[in-house]
Amino acid sequence: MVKVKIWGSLRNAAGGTDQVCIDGRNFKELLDNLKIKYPGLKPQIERGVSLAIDGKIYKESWFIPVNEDSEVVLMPYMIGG
Amino acid sequence: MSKIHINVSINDDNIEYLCNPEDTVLDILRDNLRLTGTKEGCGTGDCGACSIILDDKLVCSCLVLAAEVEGSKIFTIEGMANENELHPLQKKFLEHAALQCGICTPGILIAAKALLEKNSNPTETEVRYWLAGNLCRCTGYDKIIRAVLDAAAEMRS
Amino acid sequence: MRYVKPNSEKEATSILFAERGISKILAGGTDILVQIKSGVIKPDLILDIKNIPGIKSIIKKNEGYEIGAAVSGLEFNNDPELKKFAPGIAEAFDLIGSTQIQGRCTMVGNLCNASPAADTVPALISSNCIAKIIGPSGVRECHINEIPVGPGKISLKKGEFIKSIFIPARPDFSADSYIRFTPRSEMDIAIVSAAVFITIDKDKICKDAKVSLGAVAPTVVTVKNAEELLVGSKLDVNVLSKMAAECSSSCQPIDDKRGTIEFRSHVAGVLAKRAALLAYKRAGEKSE
Amino acid sequence: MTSQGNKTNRQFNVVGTRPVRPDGIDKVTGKALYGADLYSPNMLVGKMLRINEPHALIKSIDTSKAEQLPGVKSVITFKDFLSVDTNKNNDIIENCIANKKVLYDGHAIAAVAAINLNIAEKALKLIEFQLDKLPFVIDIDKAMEKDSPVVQAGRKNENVPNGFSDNVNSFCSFGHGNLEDGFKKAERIVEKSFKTPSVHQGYIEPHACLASMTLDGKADLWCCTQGQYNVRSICADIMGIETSQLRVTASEIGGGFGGKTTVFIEPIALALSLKSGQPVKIVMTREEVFKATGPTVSSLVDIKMGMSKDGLITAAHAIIRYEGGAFPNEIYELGAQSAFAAYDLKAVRSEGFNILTNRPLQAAYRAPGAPQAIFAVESTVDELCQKLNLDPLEVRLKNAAKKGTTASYGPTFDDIGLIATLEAAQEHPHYKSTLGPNQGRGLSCGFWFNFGGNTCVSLNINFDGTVCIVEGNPDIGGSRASISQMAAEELDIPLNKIRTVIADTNSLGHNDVTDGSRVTFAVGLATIKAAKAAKKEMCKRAAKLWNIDEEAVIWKDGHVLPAGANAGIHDPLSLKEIAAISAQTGGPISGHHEVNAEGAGVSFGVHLVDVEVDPETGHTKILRYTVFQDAGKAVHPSYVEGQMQGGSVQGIGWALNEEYIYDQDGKLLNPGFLDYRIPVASDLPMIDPVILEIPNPGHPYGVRGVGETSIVPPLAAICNAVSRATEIRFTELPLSPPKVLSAILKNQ
Repeated sequence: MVKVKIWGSLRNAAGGTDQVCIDGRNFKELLDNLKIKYPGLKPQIERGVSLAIDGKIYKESWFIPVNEDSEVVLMPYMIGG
Repeated sequence: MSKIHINVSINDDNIEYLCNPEDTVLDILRDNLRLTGTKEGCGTGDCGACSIILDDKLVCSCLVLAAEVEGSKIFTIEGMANENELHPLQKKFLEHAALQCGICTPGILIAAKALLEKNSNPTETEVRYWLAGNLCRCTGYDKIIRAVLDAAAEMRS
Repeated sequence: MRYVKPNSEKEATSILFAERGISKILAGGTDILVQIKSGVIKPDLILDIKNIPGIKSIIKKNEGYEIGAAVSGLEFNNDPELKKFAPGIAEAFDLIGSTQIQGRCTMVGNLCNASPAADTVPALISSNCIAKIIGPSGVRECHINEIPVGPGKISLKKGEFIKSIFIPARPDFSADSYIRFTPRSEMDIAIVSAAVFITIDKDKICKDAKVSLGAVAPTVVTVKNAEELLVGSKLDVNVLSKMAAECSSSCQPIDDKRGTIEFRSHVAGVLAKRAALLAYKRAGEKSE
Repeated sequence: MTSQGNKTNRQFNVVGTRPVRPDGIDKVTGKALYGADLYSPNMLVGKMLRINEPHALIKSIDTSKAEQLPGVKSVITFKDFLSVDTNKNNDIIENCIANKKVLYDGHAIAAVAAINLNIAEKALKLIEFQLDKLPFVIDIDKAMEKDSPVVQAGRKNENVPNGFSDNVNSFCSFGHGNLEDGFKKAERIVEKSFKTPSVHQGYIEPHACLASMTLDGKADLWCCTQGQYNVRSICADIMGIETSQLRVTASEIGGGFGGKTTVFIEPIALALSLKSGQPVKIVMTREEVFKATGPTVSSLVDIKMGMSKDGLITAAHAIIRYEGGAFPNEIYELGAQSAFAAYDLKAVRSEGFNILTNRPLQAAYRAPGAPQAIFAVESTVDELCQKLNLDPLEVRLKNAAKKGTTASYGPTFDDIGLIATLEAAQEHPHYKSTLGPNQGRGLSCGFWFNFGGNTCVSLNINFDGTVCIVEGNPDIGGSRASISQMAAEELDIPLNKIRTVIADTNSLGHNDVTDGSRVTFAVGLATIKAAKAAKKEMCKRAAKLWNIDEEAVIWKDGHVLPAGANAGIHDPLSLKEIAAISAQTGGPISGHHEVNAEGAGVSFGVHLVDVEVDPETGHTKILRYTVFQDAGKAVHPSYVEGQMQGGSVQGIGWALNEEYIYDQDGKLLNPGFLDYRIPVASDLPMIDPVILEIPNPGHPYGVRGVGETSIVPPLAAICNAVSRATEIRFTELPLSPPKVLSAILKNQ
């Protein structure tokens, strides 16, 4: 299980908590399982999200490995100028 | 409506063209003669990208009618370097990285050339005021000003 | 649209008189080409006056200068004697647009565009300049302030055009100045402006003054009360602050994209004060 | 122009030098071809009919008279896109050409292609249409009210709190800790609202494109864009063709700053071309650029921050409301995430709202969303410092985010350069210099995320030992130079042996847009890896030649040489020598690398500015400006400085004069460079850049993106300077003279 930090406005969709525990060994598995376990997060995940894993922001990269002790933060999908 | 026949010298070449009364020199340079080094940034004289030298005066070619210039001498960016060598201003712009996207560069080079022909030893303030009609959005002007001052110094020596 | 370039005054007036549609005079073109491009005007005739004899000349005459309608800002300011003679007009002319615009713009164009914010108009009015108008019935002269009658509107009649502007002789120990306010240091339109002409006596007391404000009303405002305050004074702080207040209260500006009523009124006084001091200083230098 | 910071151990030969850029001569001689510079045989001119109303229902459009005008070859409206089923790019095409409603002043409803511009313009006037004017809204606060006119119904996301109008389209919040407790610990609390206007990227080159599309669904498009692949994806989807059939070539680009990351005219030109069977060129006027392409979001931000007596920020709360025009966008999220990124905070919350209004759809603008939010935060920090009589730089050092800090947006920071940047500012003579009357000094931190993204690079070793690099990101500020430098560094060959070109969409795999400060980082990374792959192949060829194991050949100093047990038995071979025999040893040699680059590494900057305010006119003059920024490793320091200087000056314009001004009818009053006042040369002093080099662990050479951060700090830095010079706290940009004077007069 990996602890995933959820940003504030998604807390309601994640059962009122700002941190959820999810099975998954990489970016994709985490997001897939998040959608299953917390269907309320699905609209946002489909609009686009990034993951910060140990401080680094990943916009896509399904197979980036995640360890049980990794710091994982769900973030909006990001664009630049 | 019949077209107007015009003879001009452009970069020392004798050129003839036919224009409509409403055509500007910029329109003719770009669309008829394909001298596309002269750029259009606004069409209203506010950005300086279309700067040319017309009978020894720096002007915006978007604000000169093509019909007006019969018998004139026009100088554009395409005439700045000779076959073998860049103009010192062109060299200094490259050396100082005085361009990023480069769209304003032809206009600024033409304007700077006009300045140095009038004043071979301008101050930073004089360069800044002279070039105030040439908008650059990339560089913050710093390196442009340095390049012009450096080119002036080199041309004096 | 037709383009014609007559070779004489007579030819020009007769073409203008005969034109049934909208005609526009072209000298520098820095206003009308912009207006054509943006669709503000759709002229049927463009009459280029640059082939008319004398239209590009600067002529010294009766201790003053006659400036042809096609004389550009660059040409005016390249004449050191002229610049010294009328520094206020020179700085007003020089402030129009960029270096590129300077190569083309003319005082007559600035005047006939009739923008309340025109730079040269307050300076020409303060210096009591006179326009020479060519028309179907001959030549006439009129004061600059009679030409613009409102934003974009001038008093010229059908077939008429301005051939030159005369800057008259100046009394001893007199000088002019022009200061405008723009948010940018260049490439901008005056939000408010002030032109002052001052004549002093040997004791540096102001004998005569003319104060004109731009961009604070539909046409240039001449502030008689301010002029009266200056006359008889040495422009001390008290006089200047009273004069500034007079100027501010004489304004009838508008709120628009370039400025507010509050700003224009207040800064009109500030600029009038600064312009008066500058003209006074210049006049003083002549008396030394 | 100094460099400081920790140096990497690596000694570079080419990286860190300042060579002349490879496209330089083309750009100083007028040869370089930009968007409007291409002409094709049989080309038509396309023009769009734009409506001068902020909000109206389109009752009817009749194009028949325009179609009959001799010389007109095609006329289109939104109906010409109806057969295409695009969900993904619906908003983009509806922004290009209105569907049922005109949504902002300048929104197009039809387009024509004709044999010349005059005829095209005449044809536009022959298009007859009927509109029903609708009530409109352009201001954030009004658009949020329950009874506001609704710009687009049904666009509200599921997470938007109740109580707002339908214009409030999305919501987010970030943060951690207990705000209430934090505020209790504060000595002083400042609570203020801040406002910034819509500003435009202001690139000097108007959008331009030349499109050719045939009935069999094949198309070619030339355009000025920050991303030809993105243009291809969007346009292929809108035109209902496969991406392989649409080749997009990026012209030289005359500035973008984020504004050329999307499309405004390209699908229109393609549709006009398809309908007429001829190539169609569209070049926007400057007025069209201002009215119908992306300005950035305007903002209304409430900040509440508490500070202890000794300068510790005890709690911080931001409510961020961004308006980005008539269509949804995500910039508010970036604002909410970046607002407090520079600080190590125990209790922090930022909430963001996006609001729809009758303004043009925003487009990204350099660090999109960050300047507005950080302006509000950095102004508030400055005011707290004033109220508690604390040094603003000391306070920032005390609270600065560092390695281990939990960022306000969630993750924990790794190595970041903020403290080093602040210390560089503190030690700089600028910070110690004295000020005169009516002068003030302002300081602000800035932050940007920086991105990597999808990148392909192909590196070909020619038979003569020269190298061609093919990459897919438009060069907006000298990236061909920095990419060539990194390749020369990796291959140990002279820079002049390399030429880097930018591929069209069909000559190289997908590359993300030139945005997010990603190119030098991500394309550089892929180039280095492509060079490594080529080197590996060259070692393989030598191994064959020498008949030894591949593993026994290494690359050193630009040569392959035998190593280990075989060391010294063969003379090293240079790249040129291996290249010369590549045909004989197995064929041409190349290296390539494809990656979705991650690990870009966040970026911080600190700006110092001195201003003088004329107390009689409210005019602000910039006296001195110094930029401190971490570049990781500056590959071409001149172009790094250029990014720092250029971003600063855009920020100066934003702070002092730039703004979209609307009249009471919702029409834009200043769609031109005369009244939309970007800074001119005479407004400015030299902009002094100080580059710090704190290597980014995510890049082989330590490179960090530098393009965007520099626009973030100027807003607050200048506002703080003006506020200190006048002793009046300003909270609304721009600090135009009428606004500043009005405050001065009220204060007297």
